Amino acid sequence: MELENKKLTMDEFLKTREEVLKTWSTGEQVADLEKNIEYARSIPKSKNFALKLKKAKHNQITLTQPRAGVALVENHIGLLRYLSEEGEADLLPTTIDSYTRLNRYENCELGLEESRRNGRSMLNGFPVVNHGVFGARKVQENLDKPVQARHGTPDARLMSEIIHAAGWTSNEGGGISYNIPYSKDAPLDKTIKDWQYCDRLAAIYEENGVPINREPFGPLTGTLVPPSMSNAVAIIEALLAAEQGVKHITVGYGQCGNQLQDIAAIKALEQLTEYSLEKFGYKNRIITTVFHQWMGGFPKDEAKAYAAISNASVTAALARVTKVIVKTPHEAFGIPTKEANANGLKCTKMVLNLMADQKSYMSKKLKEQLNIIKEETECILDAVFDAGKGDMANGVVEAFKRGILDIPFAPSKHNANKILPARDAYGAVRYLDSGNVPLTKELKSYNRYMLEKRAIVQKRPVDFQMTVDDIFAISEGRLVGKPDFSKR
Amino acid sequence: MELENKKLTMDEFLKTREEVLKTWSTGEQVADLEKNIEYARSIPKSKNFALKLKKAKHNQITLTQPRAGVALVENHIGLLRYLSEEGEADLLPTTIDSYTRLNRYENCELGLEESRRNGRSMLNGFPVVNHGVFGARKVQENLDKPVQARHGTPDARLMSEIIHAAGWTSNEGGGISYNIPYSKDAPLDKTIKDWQYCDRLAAIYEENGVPINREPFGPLTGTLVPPSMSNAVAIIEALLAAEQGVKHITVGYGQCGNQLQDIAAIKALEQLTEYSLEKFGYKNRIITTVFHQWMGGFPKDEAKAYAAISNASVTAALARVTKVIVKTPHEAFGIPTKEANANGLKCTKMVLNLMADQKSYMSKKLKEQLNIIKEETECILDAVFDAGKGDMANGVVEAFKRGILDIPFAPSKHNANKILPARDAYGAVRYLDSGNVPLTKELKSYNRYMLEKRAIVQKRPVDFQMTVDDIFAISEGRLVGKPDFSKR
Amino acid sequence: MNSKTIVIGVIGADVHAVGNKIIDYALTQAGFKVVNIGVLSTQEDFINAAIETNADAIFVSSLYGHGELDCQGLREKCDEAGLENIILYVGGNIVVGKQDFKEVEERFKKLGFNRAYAPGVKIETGIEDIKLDLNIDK
Amino acid sequence: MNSKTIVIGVIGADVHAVGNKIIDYALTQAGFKVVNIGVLSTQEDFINAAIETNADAIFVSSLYGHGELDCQGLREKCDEAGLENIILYVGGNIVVGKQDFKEVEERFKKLGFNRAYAPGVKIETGIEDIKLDLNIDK
Ligand code: B12
Ligand code: B12
Repeated sequence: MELENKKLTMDEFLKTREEVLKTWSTGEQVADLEKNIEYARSIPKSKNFALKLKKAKHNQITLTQPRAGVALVENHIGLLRYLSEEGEADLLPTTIDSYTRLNRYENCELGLEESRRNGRSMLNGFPVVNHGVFGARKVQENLDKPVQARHGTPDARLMSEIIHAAGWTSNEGGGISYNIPYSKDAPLDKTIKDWQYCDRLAAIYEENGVPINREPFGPLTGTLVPPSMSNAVAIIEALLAAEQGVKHITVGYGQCGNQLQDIAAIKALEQLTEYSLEKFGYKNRIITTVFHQWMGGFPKDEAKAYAAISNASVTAALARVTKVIVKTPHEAFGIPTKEANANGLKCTKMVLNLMADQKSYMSKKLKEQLNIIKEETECILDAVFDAGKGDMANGVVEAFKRGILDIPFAPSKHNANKILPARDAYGAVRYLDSGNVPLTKELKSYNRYMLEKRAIVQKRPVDFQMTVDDIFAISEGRLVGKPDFSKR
Repeated sequence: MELENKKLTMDEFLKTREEVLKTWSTGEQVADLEKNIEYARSIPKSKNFALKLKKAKHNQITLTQPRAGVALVENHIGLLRYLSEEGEADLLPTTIDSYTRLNRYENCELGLEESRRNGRSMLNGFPVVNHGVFGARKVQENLDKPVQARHGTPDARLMSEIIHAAGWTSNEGGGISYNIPYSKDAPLDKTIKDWQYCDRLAAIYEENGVPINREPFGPLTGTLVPPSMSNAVAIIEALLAAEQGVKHITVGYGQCGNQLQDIAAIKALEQLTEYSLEKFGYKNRIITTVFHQWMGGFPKDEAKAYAAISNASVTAALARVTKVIVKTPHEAFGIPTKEANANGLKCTKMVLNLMADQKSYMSKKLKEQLNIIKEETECILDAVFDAGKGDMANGVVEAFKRGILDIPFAPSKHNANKILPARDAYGAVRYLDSGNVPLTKELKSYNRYMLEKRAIVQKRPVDFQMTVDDIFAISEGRLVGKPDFSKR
Repeated sequence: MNSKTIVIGVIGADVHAVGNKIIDYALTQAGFKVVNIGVLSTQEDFINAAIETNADAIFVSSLYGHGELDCQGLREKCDEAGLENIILYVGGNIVVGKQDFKEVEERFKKLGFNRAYAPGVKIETGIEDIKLDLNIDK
Repeated sequence: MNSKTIVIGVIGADVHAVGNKIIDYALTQAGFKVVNIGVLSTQEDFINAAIETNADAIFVSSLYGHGELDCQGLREKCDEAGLENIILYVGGNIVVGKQDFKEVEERFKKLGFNRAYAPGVKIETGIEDIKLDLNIDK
């Protein structure tokens, strides 16, 4: 497949489009792109995701957003209304079900039938492609806050067509972040190309007066991803989106757990994204940030889950991110009830309000962590760019082959799986083994040094067992894994 | 009444003691001081409050402690067991009922009868004096963690005799902190003298091999008390206790809500306490710290209450206090169920664990706040000392008369009620009106300046309405009051 | 000024002073004559203050959990003291623990209170009610 | 090495890979021969792997909520494929939402699973059980 980091021409785009719309029956409903845009333009500005984020950034406010999606349109609207009103959510999601994510629309059809028969959702999300643009429009029409699609779809082209045509003004995902953590064998060049399409589509709306927000999925596998690795991916996806003409980009980061490292990571992410966009000549982009509350295994006890939720919210507030994706006290068990979901939101909002007029102040330690993350990220970004011989898109494909980009615990066979992460004595995530990630010698020894310190404190060797223990740490009620956590 | 900050002689002590033990029938059970101490010495070290705090300080660990107390011995033991096991509390309390606090033991007798009849507690705490030393011993004997008496008793002499004789190795309170916020007209010279007795008693145990911890009640009215004012009181009570020979002192502070100010306040408190004890020649004291989670009006929604609890716990962890007094999700309503109480504990413990290996780092802003609080506190301390012509005890009495010490919203008629506190734009508590508190001109203008900044942001005058709005702020889900909070 | 007098205070062995000060401030702002007997007040303190000042209403606060015990018999004592028509309100955290407020309200109405308020109710609600009950126009 | 073979994998459209990697590591550590078919595996993938490697047990993981749908008929297909005596375990977050686990367990036992595990159960529990079920001494 021929891949290039270059804005798709209208011809290319339209040619692909024809194919895309044929992949499911609801495609033809959105055949008229101009009409779609016209409809989207008719949605009041107050429901525009991009504009709401921009305003929040300007006012230094942190917004809340839940995850939520059920099979049937009416129930989905009811759920989102509840989260908006009772949960005081600022931004609304539509979590898409797992079949749709794999373009298995026939399975959805069955799931929908079963859901109708049983009167409750038999799907783990909202099958937006099956509902088509009219179902999707009903959703945004019946809600007074902006709606975003949140999914994990390697090929989200048809979905993107439908959601934007329905006036949903934000789309989560990217060619890397919705492939490597979400797929076993989707080829990277294909997912990057497919997401170029989604980006270009968003940009076409933007160019025609409908601001659209795009959000690379920051946390990836949500499990001990070193900040520089997830930041590198987020920045690359921002660059790829910018090339297609996307203006509103929200770069994301999943809480690692050490407050200082998390704040440093968010600052680093914001600064390096802006710097890189400038550097590559993408002007006037509106960069906002999203912080994901702890994305790994959650504690089962609800009081402890609230602790994890609030602790993350304090970090979000201190780091002054633009929005927070909220977990719920049911996280360890399963898809939350609407009440549990609202409780997570209210808890988060309360912390954000309590901390609204506060922020973190620069200290020597913060500066140090900020620099480490930036240096590591730049090592990675430069190597990716080089690997692509100056083309970021090809660079990504090559970088995954060589293990320059390497995401811990990813299911994808295109992932090298060579790096090993572990926490240092303070809970910050470090490279235990940096595999083929091209860190400088200094950075490698820094990572090693920090882990040796933990080894001494915990009287244990620096090895994979550290990683294993760390995976269970938070659900066991600690941040740094103890030698016996995986055995309990 | 003749008052002096001087260690009571054994004669004085014993003379008073005779009177004290006569004030209720259970007094005679503890007549033999030596036997009492002998019994206390027999309690395993692992149940010693003072030693557990000392160890925690050494290991830089933060301990949790709930509030809890019910009328009947068996039920009380059951409750504390539950909080110890299910709630993972590190230190146990016994909250004493309000009648006992006012030495109205006859009322307790009725309350006990009613409680027995109804099978549930009709008192808001454990009437330890009525239960006498044998009841109190049962409590500590049946629990494997140290127990402390927590009350609010202007004259706690008989209570102190009973609890220490029962092997309870910590006593909260002080001549100021258990008078001004807890009483309408108890004379200050009397409560100071009565607490000299309690301190001397603790020291006698200490001198005879039973370490006893004493804890001045830091938060006072729990409502917008400027950190320098509560710190001044805590330090004075530490000095008064030290003079009587007390070795283990836990100085306390109630969360104000601005994280930076709170961390600065705790650091200032710890540093100034140690400095002052040194200065006045009290050597080898073990100073630990206690942080009270938000002591003012709480949010009613439980998810939001969890937010307030966790947010406070993050501050506690970052400030590395020795222990945290824990609130519950029922706080706004009433005395919590044991489940709600355990939930508050678990939530707190989880946050402390997540933050266990982390701390706050010095920044320019933190240094600034630390200095402001220290300077203000020293202004107050010096003036109190001068007012007493070099005697701290007399200084306190005189200082309250003149309004040098002045506690917002205190019920006591001995309190000048001249100062007005309010939050600045960042939520830090400042002196809106410093009344007769002898701050330097610079400090006064700093306080004023910070409030003017808020006035500009909120487009309102600097006046009492700010204070009123701030009182409702947290229960309304904000830190800094908005112009309409008191009206909702 | 609307020339109506209200006695306020916190009943029993209760020292919670913050709400009391806020109520004082708010009722005064609203034009009432406020007689504040403060915390740690007995039933007799309330009644004496009401007689002395010829008050139209008594606002009892109870926060600390003994409210139900402390309030028993207040209406009867008022009647005996010749305050047959005085309006009695109670508010704060008037019972122990988190209870269904409908039932709590019933219990306090049986004790002779005209109105009872749930935890954390804004004093403004009380002000609206008392204006109604005393026929004061807005 | 105890010479027993276990097929592990994540069933259906489910990509949760972390637990799968941990299970691989832990079973290997415990001396089993592990055949890991990874995430996004169909019932057929499990069965084929079990036949090819002459496996003693299959550990199905399902995290994403569609577990109940994805597991229907697996036992029957095993029987048809001649794997009549193979041991079937299932674990993860095997149903949608927070449900009473006793009932959930019942449902999966009816589907023919020998054992079913509640959310977040440690793999060590599964290892103890399989040693029991396969008569492996500790
Ligand atoms: C990390 C995570 C993700 C990552 C996964 C990255 C990756 N590729 O691995 C990402 C972000 C990509 C993700 C995506 C989604 N997720 Co997810 N995710 C989680 C989370 C937070 C942790 C999972 C984890 O790694 N745990 C740590 C490992 C070590 O534990 P484990 O997987 O539970 O496995 C252990 C035990 O369960 C046991 N075990 C497991 N299987 C078996 C089998 C046997 C036989 C035995 C004996 C034991 C056993 O042993 C394992 C090792 O100790 C959980 C919630 C939680 N648990 O806190 C949700 C959760 C599993 N996800 C959920 C959902 C819904 C999704 C999404 C559909 C939607 C979404 N929210 O975006 C997508 C699904 C994508 C897909 N097609 O599968 C739900 C499932 C709902 C339900 N069952 O009702 C959960 C429970 C969250 C929730 N409460 O809503 N997720
Ligand atoms: C601050 C506080 C304290 C401070 C009080 C300082 C002082 N002297 O004022 C201190 C630390 C000293 C304290 C001590 C105690 N407290 Co306390 N305290 C609180 C707290 C956190 C806030 C109270 C407050 O100031 N609220 C803000 C003000 C503005 O609101 P308010 O008082 O509720 O009043 C408003 C409304 O209720 C209403 N209102 C009030 N009265 C009336 C009357 C009428 C007619 C109307 C219309 C309206 C009305 O209008 C007011 C103004 O808006 C509450 C819990 C909470 N609410 O979050 C517990 C609480 C009241 N305390 C409680 C208890 C048990 C105690 C102690 C016994 C034990 C202890 N925990 O140490 C001691 C009691 C001492 C004593 N003898 O009274 C319990 C009461 C339990 C119950 N009812 O079941 C509470 C509810 C906490 C809890 N959940 O356990 N406390």
